[in-house]
Amino acid sequence: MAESIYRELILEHNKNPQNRGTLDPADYSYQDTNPLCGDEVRIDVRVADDKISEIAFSGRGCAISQASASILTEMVKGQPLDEVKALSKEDLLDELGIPLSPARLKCALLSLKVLKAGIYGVNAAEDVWQ
Amino acid sequence: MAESIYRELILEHNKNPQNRGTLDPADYSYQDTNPLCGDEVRIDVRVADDKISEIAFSGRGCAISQASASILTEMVKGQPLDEVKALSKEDLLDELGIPLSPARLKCALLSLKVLKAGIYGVNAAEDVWQ
Amino acid sequence: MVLSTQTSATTLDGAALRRDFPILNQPQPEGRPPLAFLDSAASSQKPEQVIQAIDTYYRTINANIHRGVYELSEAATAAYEAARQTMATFLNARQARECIFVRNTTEAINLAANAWGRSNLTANDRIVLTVMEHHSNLVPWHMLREEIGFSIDYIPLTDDHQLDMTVYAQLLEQKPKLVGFAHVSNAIGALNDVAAMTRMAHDAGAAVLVDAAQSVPHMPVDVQALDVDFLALSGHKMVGPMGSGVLYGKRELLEAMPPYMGGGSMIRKVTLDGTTFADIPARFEAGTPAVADQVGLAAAADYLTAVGLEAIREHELELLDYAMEQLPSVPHLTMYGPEDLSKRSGVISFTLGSIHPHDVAAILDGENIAVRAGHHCAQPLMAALGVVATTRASFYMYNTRDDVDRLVAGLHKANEVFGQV
Amino acid sequence: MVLSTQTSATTLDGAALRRDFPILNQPQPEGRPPLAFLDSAASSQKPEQVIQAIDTYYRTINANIHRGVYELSEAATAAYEAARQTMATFLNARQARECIFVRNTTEAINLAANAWGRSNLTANDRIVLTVMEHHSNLVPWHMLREEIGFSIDYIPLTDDHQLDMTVYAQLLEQKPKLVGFAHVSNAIGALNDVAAMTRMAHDAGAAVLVDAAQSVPHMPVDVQALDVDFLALSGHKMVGPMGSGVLYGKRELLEAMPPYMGGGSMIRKVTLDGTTFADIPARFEAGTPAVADQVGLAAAADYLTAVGLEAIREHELELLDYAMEQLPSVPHLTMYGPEDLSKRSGVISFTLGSIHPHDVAAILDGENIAVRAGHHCAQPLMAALGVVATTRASFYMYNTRDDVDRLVAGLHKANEVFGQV
Ligand SMILES: Cc1ncc(COP(=O)(O)O)c(C=O)c1O
Ligand SMILES: Cc1ncc(COP(=O)(O)O)c(C=O)c1O
Repeated sequence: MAESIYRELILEHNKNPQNRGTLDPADYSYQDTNPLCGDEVRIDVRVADDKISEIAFSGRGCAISQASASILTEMVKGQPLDEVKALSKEDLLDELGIPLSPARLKCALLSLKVLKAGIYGVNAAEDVWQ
Repeated sequence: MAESIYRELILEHNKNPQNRGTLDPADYSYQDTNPLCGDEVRIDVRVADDKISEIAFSGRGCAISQASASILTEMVKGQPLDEVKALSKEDLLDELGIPLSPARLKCALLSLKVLKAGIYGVNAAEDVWQ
Repeated sequence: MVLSTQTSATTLDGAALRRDFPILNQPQPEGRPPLAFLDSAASSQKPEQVIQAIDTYYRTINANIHRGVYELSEAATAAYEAARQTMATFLNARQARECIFVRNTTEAINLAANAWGRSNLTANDRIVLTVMEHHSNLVPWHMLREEIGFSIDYIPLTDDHQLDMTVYAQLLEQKPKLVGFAHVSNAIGALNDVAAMTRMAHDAGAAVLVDAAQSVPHMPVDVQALDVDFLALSGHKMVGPMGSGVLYGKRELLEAMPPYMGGGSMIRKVTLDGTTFADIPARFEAGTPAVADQVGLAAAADYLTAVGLEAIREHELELLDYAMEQLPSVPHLTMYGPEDLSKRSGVISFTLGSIHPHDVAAILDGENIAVRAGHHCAQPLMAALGVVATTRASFYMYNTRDDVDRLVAGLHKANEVFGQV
Repeated sequence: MVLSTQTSATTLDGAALRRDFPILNQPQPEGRPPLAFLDSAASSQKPEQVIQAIDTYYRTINANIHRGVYELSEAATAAYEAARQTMATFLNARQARECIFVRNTTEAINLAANAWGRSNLTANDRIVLTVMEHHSNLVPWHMLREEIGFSIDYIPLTDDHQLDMTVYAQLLEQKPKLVGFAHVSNAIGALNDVAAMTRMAHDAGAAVLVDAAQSVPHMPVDVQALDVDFLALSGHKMVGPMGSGVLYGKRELLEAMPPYMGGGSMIRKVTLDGTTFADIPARFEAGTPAVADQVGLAAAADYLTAVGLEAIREHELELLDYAMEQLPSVPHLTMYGPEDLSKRSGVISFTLGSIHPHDVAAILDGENIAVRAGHHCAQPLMAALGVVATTRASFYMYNTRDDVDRLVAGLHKANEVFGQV
């Protein structure tokens, strides 16, 4: 079971992450940690015309958390902020397309939590992780 | 079982305790409590010629603790202090002549602990209760 | 003696429930009657379902929780967090994280006193407690007072052994920061009106901590309906394992509190220079928790829910009513606690003439009737009642009228042995 | 790689012992290999004997302890105090009352830090800890330092991942009041020389607290021979129940300490004005203890004694030696901890090239090999080693060479999945 979570897409994004780096200055920047396993993700966002014009992530952690951050930044780049707000955890998980246990779910969703907390505040991000 | 601990002797001493009261002044006075059940016994002793010339106990508690105090004071009145030091818990328990569970043992031996602690100090009384 | 709750429709069969509890069905030595267990207020017995839950945990899903990537650890974590959700639902907490797992009521109150108290109380503050508290809701505050120096006022008893609401209202005028009291007194069974007392406290700006050790096992308790800020309970009194328990706290309060114990799981980051702390509930659960016990506690809550807490309450009131009819036949008996049975739980505290309470209990033990004797960890209450100790019989779902009959007969016997006529 | 202990005469058959542990013999889903449990350093599995001890307790002798006059309560009290005596004998403590029952190592250290620390440390004092401590021997001291303001020095690592004794000697010149350190590091398995470090500390006038969570389960530990002042252990790591543990303390020290938690059992007398406290061990055991768990802990100690702690140590060293032979065949593997195996316990911490430790553990889980990944509650140690996390495999009596072989194969597979050649 555990093995099947390392499908091509994940391994590929883990190896060649998209949008890796930082933006300075950025309109929104947020960083958080998965206290259970120490994964760290930071996301920087620049906004133009109410859209995400540029996005970058940095951090370190397991393949799931880093590939998820890479995939998420690809999903939202160029998208209107409104749609980012509406983005659900299922949307991200569908994109990842792998079966995840509760512990690994938190790895996978850390990037979404960070993105939402950065743009809409910590409370808005709470449902991502509960 | 529990019933048989209320033999005549215990009930009699409980009803008509010997040497009940206090001595003021006394050569030795000590009081202690059984923290598990709250029984209290105080013993006052006067010494003459290295013997216990007078002894009195006071306090409150279950029939076992009070009857035991009454019986103990009878046992040691007039005895040389040396012999009191040598008095073992078995000596007192033999005199009581009843089967006791560990919890009730502490009730029965409280008076001996108090007597020894009063005359020889707390450390000397420790073995009575361990 | 008025029974305010309707009892004719009791849906609970004590004798049948008794079969779920292995210890109550142990074979006895030749000639010894079955166990009449009348000491559930000290600790309840455990049904097969709870014993099995612990057993199954160790045989099939045991591992350390959190941070484990492998199957067993995930399963253990899930079981532990499911137990938390079960307890939240059982108490009607808004969120699972409002339930902190602790060893017992005592630890729950120490946690609240230290974490909330240290960050909210100063030397000029007051808190209100009551004279009927168990030592576990007195000593932690005494110890904290030694350090911080605040003042404690105590709500006294009325002649009917209830809390004096007039004095309570006066004490609230002094603007205490906290009011702490037992939902039910373990020593005399007095049942306090938590909702009303909490409303008064909140109106005066005080937070409320309720010691629910004696209520949660015996009646429905809804933390939102009662609106209490903190509530403490012990698993072992509610047919759950020893070593299990909950401190419920409103989320905002818990989130504002510093931790109590330090160690693994409760941290966000540790360096040699210092520590930052995790969110609730982890912040208050340092180290490896008693997972099996808390899983057993959830099984206990499920058991109580299945039996029905309303039904348990009715059953106990029915036994209490019956006991109140029968006990007056015993000469020299003095009972403590409110006369009005709707203001009581199934706890009867008494003295028997000049026979010491321990001797009464020992004679009852001779008849295989288990009761407790002593100060019941409520010495200030004993002082207020003018006694050193009492004998206490307490009921639970598995008790029957037969247990009451045997108690009554045992007390007659005690009078007889001591020649008290 | 030198193995200092003679291993040819290992008297212990891991595969046979494994049969005592129900969870290790659970049927697996079709096609899944048996469980290779290599995470005992986090929490050990429980033998039938321990599971039965808990079960029997609840079925036959459960009641609240102390102050009960009836048979069950006396039996429960006797079982609890017998468990204390068993633990005292197991650790070779002089007296049973030197063993305080706690939930786990974390609570033991918090108790010592608070009760001893608050009454012995002032802002001008120093204590010595080490960089290899588990968070549970760091955070309680950090929290106390916030309040009191003393200084903490840390013994650093040598290049061989042992404690630097030269620096230790220098730190002792500053006359610290206490030295606290792990007997065995949970994260890298380093085994510290407790007797020598204690002698040095005592010569400098410092008290010694040893975190024995990782040693007591795996090797003989004699508190008198080591002469430590305090020693902390967790039941759940030594085949005992979760929720059980011991703080050992020398009697004179414990007797001079104020209580930690307040409540029932730990008092001598309570009035509304204040509280006086009971003697040890009761003074430190407020409230209803986890009787079943501590009784289960005694069963665990008996089990370990029957198997033999010397034999367990030898068995683990033998596995360690074998693993050290096999593991170097895995490309990209970096191991942490002392090279000298006599300075280690059966714990192997490693990283695998650029694969994150969690991913390594997840791939091993796919092969039904349970290991732990992360910072192992030792973030300062991770920082000292220059890593964020490691994967850790740890051995116990029930592990075999086959488990090692599977670990090695699993690591090859991880390299393969991640295309790391
Ligand atoms: C060395 C060490 N100390 C302390 C602890 C904490 O033990 P517990 O979580 O049982 O309190 C552990 C276990 O994780 C440990 O390995
Ligand atoms: C009202 C009340 N509060 C607190 C306690 C303490 O509970 P525990 O010993 O489980 O901590 C008890 C039980 O003895 C109790 O009856």
